Amino acid sequence: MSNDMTPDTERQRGGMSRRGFLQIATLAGAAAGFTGTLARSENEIGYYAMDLSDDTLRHMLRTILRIRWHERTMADKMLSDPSYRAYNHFYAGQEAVATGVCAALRNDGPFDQIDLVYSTHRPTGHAIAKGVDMAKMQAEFDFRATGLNNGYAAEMHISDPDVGFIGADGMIGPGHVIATGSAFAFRARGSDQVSVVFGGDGTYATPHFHSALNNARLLDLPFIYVLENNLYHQYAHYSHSCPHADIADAARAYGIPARVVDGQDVFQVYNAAKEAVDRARAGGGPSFIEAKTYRYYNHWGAPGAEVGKLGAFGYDPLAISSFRPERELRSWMQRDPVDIARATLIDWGVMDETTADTMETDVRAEVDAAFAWAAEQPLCTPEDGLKHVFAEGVVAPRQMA
Amino acid sequence: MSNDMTPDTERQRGGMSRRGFLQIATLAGAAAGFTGTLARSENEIGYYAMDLSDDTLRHMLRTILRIRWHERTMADKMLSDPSYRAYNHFYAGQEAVATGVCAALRNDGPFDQIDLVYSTHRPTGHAIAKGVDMAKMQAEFDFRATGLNNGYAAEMHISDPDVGFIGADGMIGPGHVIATGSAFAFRARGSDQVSVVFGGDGTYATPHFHSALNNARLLDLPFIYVLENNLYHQYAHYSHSCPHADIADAARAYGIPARVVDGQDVFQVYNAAKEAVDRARAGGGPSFIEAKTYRYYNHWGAPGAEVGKLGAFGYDPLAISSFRPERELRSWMQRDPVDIARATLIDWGVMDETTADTMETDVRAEVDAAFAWAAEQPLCTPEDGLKHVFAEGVVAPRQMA
Amino acid sequence: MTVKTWMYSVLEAVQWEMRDDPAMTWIFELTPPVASNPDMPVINLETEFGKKRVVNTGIDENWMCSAVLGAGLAGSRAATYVPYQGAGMPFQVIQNHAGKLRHMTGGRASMPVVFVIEMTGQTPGFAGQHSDYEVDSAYMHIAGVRTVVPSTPYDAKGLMHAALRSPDPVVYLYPAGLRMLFEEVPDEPYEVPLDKAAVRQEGSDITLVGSGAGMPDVLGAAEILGADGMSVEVIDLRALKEMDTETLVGSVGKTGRLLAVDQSYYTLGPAAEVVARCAENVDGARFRRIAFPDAPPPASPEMFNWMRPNADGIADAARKMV
Amino acid sequence: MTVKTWMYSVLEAVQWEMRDDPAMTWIFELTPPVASNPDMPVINLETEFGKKRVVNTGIDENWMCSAVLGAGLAGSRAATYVPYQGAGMPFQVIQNHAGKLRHMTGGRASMPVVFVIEMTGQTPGFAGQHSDYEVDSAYMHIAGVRTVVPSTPYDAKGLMHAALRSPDPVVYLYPAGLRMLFEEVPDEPYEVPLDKAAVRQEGSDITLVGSGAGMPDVLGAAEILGADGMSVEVIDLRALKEMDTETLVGSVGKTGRLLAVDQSYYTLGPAAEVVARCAENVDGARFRRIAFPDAPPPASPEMFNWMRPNADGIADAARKMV
Ligand SMILES: Cc1ncc(C[n+]2csc(CCOP(=O)(O)OP(=O)(O)O)c2C)c(N)n1
Ligand SMILES: Cc1ncc(C[n+]2csc(CCOP(=O)(O)OP(=O)(O)O)c2C)c(N)n1
Ligand SMILES: [Mg+2]
Ligand SMILES: [Mg+2]
Repeated sequence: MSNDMTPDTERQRGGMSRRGFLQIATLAGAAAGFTGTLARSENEIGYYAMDLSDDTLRHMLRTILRIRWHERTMADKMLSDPSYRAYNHFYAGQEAVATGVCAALRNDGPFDQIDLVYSTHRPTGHAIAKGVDMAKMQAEFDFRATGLNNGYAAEMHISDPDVGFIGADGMIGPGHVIATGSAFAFRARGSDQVSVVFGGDGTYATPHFHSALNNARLLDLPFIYVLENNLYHQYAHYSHSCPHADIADAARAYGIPARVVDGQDVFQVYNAAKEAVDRARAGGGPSFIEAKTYRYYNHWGAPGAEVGKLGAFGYDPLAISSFRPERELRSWMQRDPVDIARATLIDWGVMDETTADTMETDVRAEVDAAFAWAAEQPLCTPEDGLKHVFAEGVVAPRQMA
Repeated sequence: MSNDMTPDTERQRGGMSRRGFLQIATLAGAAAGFTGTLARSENEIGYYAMDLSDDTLRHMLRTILRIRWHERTMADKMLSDPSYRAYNHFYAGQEAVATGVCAALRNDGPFDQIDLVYSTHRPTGHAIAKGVDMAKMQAEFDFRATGLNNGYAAEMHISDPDVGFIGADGMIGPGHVIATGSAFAFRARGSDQVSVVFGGDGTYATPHFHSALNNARLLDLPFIYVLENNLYHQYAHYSHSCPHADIADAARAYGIPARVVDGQDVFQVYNAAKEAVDRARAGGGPSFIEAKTYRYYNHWGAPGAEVGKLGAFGYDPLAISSFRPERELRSWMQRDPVDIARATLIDWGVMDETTADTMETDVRAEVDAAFAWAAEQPLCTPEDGLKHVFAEGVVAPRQMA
Repeated sequence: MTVKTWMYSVLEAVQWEMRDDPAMTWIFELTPPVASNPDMPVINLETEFGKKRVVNTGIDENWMCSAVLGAGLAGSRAATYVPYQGAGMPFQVIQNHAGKLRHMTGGRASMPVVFVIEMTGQTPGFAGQHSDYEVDSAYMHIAGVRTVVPSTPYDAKGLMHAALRSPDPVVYLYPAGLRMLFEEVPDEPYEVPLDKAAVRQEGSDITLVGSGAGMPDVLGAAEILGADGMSVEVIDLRALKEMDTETLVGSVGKTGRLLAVDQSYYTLGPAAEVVARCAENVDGARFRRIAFPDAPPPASPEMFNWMRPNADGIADAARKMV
Repeated sequence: MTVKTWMYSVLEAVQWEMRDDPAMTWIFELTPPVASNPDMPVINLETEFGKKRVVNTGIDENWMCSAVLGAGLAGSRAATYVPYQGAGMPFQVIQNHAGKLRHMTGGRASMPVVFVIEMTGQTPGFAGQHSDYEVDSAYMHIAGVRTVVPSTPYDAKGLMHAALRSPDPVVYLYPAGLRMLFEEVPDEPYEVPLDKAAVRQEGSDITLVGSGAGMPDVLGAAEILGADGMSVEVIDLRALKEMDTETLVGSVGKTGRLLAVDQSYYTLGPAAEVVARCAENVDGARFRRIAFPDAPPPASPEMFNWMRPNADGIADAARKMV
């Protein structure tokens, strides 16, 4: 980001002029600096991010940092602490997507007024961005009795309805269809809530893709499909299962307004999300957002990673031909969502290098405290496995005579 | 059809000139005569029908007549003969679709060389067009031991692999996906066979629609999806479950070549099918054909019909708002596939009124004979119900001690 | 109290609950939620509650059940009626999502939803694919859903009220063959518990157990046997999951003989669980099952009718045990 | 004869059949069909047979199974490997199409196809949704498919040969937890029948019955009990459908005691059918089951490990019966 810093005194209001000018300069800088990457933008989206309060803008960077340092701390734990039991699917590299989308949602208030988010097998970023308590989430990852879901869920199934985080879903496909059902309920009861589902490029090929989009269109549901196209599902490039370069084209075929955004730039993501949320609340029906992005770690766990270093390199366990090349990963890491958000806010004069550094230091301390708290939490009581099958009572043990 | 009759002597060869001219004249006539109907054509398709031998052309009309009189005889039986046990889903009105498509297929020869057809809950027309024996089929409809499938199948499940008729399938959706599997096998074993599935407008909304088209495209399968858009599924207009006016647009979104044809005109249907079959045999992958058509009877059985009369009128059992208006039906019946095929062949000089009448008389006799034969066939032996669960042996009876 | 058909009784329950809760929704595919009954107002959910709450969809039963589940997770009560041809389509979402979400989230997911799943298999002429009795086992085996199957209009209404009010996802199996049964049914709402079998007749010589569409023949057999002088206890399972072990074991403990009847396939039909539970808990009793053979129902009425367990066959089997 | 892992043994069978039949195809989603074994050549089906016959697909398990079925109907042998997360997705097409087509067409449909369906549930930490043992019952209840579940590398290979050669559609359940077991396995092709249980150990005091991933604990229990001096007969079901009633009934007739074990849910797990068949055929014996409770497996290893039937729990239950 090569633009001069904006003095604090000059950036008080959310007016058009300065930020409007700056964002164009920023995008131009980004384009010059990162030609050749896959990320693209559609410049005709309204630049709503410029109207956000400084607090909100700072909160967005903070959220990105919280996700990032949670990721890195997990990776380091996995690699260095043999007593650490949690497994996980890393989100690092994609932070701007969850953050940009959730910044456009209603994340607190009574359950019948907040927006709902359906997440995936890679839920951490979505959860943090939606407002899930990090320490409780981490305790859940570590199977603790006082974790977010009392040890029943672990990473791939975390859920926190209090902040509208309906939850992770480890299956590819069904969650999208289920999410349209929430949108259906909102419309039926006359609520202006919105139902958002995150999904990877892998979701395109599922039969559920058609069901979710077709019914959302037919019934004009307040439903937003956020497709995080990180180019791969497990060990296969998405071109193996999808004939479209932009998966958004598939959504457009249903008559659903769709946007392709640079998933590394939180403000672009926000702009598209804001447009979609406004449309949904106004009764305009569904939207589709394809965020071009990349993940820095492998599909699952930390193979190929090193303690203290961001990203996992050179791991190709099955010598799969369509597996991602290391240089592709390195090229994407040049456009890091943390750097972009930070540089933009400094450029906009929302903060300076020092306050940005302080924020990062604070976040690291918060993350460390969350892990420390989680590690002290009690383990589960075996017999509790018989609870929560139904709303009331316990089921009978059957593993013993 | 207002063109002058062509003298027999002038229509010996399949050359370009005369038929080429005539077909344009015919279409123009059709368009003038039937403005306001939904059937449409895409005139840029090659007019391959003009190159067919007279025998083949006559065979096509004959097939249409055989389907039609089988339909009418069934309806009359159902309405007038209380001992008649068969139930059925009528195909009358759509005869040109099955006939035009199957005329472009390889329908005899060894099983590993013929083309395969997957049919629906409305299979009679497809079966007859593919070459299934009518008498045996009728015996099957009547649950006879010597029926096409020995009384196990009845109408919605008839099958005759000998002519490549894989069979009826009473479920909406799965058959399309299964049919891509046959195409997959052809490609894997280097065969030039083609796998064709017929489906209604109701199939669009199924999740299977996406699976079938996406995988056919990704793997470039020799697969043809013939969508008979008769505007309704059961009691709902297709616009209730589909956001496209032409469902073909949905196929195009996958990059699959798609045609919309007038399903009442067997030659137009043939032209599109021939193009698709040529493409598939040459390794060019899947095609989609949407035939705009209409059925003259209700979804199931003969309610609203009268003995000796074609079509069923004024039946709206559930007072469903989206149910078809009688005038819509009457309007479609103005463009009857029998009339269009007959008039065209007479116009082309392939036959004259007298030979056409004789053909119809012959067909009626054949159909009557088939029904008579079927009615004399033996009923099934109860214990045989325990056979054919597996390739060998019988399963145990369990309904008795 | 009015004489009502099954269909009317069920929709009466749905109508009552939808009037009571303006957020509740109903999704259907083929069968418009309309019922009429002599001396009663026509019930038409679509016209009464409007198309935002009562929706007719395309042919996508997996969407129907998934949508209802999503509505539940969003805090709205919701139900859907899946036609029998689509009975297997939503299996995965019910098994792996509806059934597991509450436990998997440590009790935080709420799913006040009902999956009404039509069952047929009773119609000679409708072969193989158009028979779906076998889904009872599929939906009974999985965890976290309550699976019930009524056999009388009274139960059909009471179980519908209970299902719609239950915070748990309920698979409500709907034997289409019983749709035109009628009997006196209260006009007011009432609940039939989701976890209790019904003792239809008390007796001491033998226990006959059946469910759903099999009950008319089980009761027919009891009548035949009663005329012979046998004292027959007849149990209607009603709840497949959680199965009412106590009632079953109590009865077999008393009679010492159990004949369990399924219209579904023999292998792993509900009767297998009935026999297994009783055999584990009552030593020394005699146990038999009769069921549809492990073969798809053929179209031919001659084959099909012979393969279906009927009152005579059941009575015969019972006689051989006593 | 070479010491081989389960994985290698299975792929050796597939490789042999694909070499033998140039039309045969294999469809996979996640797990590339690659296996290596000390002293043996690496098997890689994709590179050996090419991408027209061995296909990697998008995430659509229903397509995978449907495609294999369509290939079979077109006259080609075909198989697919469905990862455990997708185990429930193809239920409908296997239940209502693969299982019914032969009968429904009066024997005219041919379906020489194999659905390999991965099973897990053994991994503490993988909660709820990521456990799919329950599909064994779903695929065992339906008609017209043969459902088998191996528990040793030897059986895994022999059952794979038999499944691929069978004209019937076969659901081949693949317990992922056993994938790294190894033992001496012949290099040549051989078949293990699709309808025979294996008596793993003869004995006279009690019959223990298990299957698939449950077998290591059942055998562990037999060892514990043997050390106590009890004479234990151990049966591995192998074939869930058609279940080998004769071997089961013969054994229980001899021992007079049956303890059937499931890693799947208690209600309507395969053990229910084992108990029911034996109870119908052996009067006066004692019957017990132990199984996973009717609850989705929780993530916490503390809860999960306690809920899983293990060797000690099985031995304990057996002791109470003798
Ligand atoms: C129905 C189903 N089949 C298979 C899987 C196994 N699986 C887990 S994650 C994954 C890849 C998902 O890729 P994508 O949607 O692109 O998300 P990403 O991992 O890239 O975030 C697969 C195939 C699954 N979870 N569910
Ligand atoms: C999975 C499934 N759900 C529901 C049905 C019930 N059903 C039978 S035919 C039909 C309508 C099909 O309409 P369409 O595809 O347009 O064919 P058409 O009847 O017009 O020929 C429906 C819904 C079914 N057979 N399968
Ligand atoms: Mg991805
Ligand atoms: Mg139609």
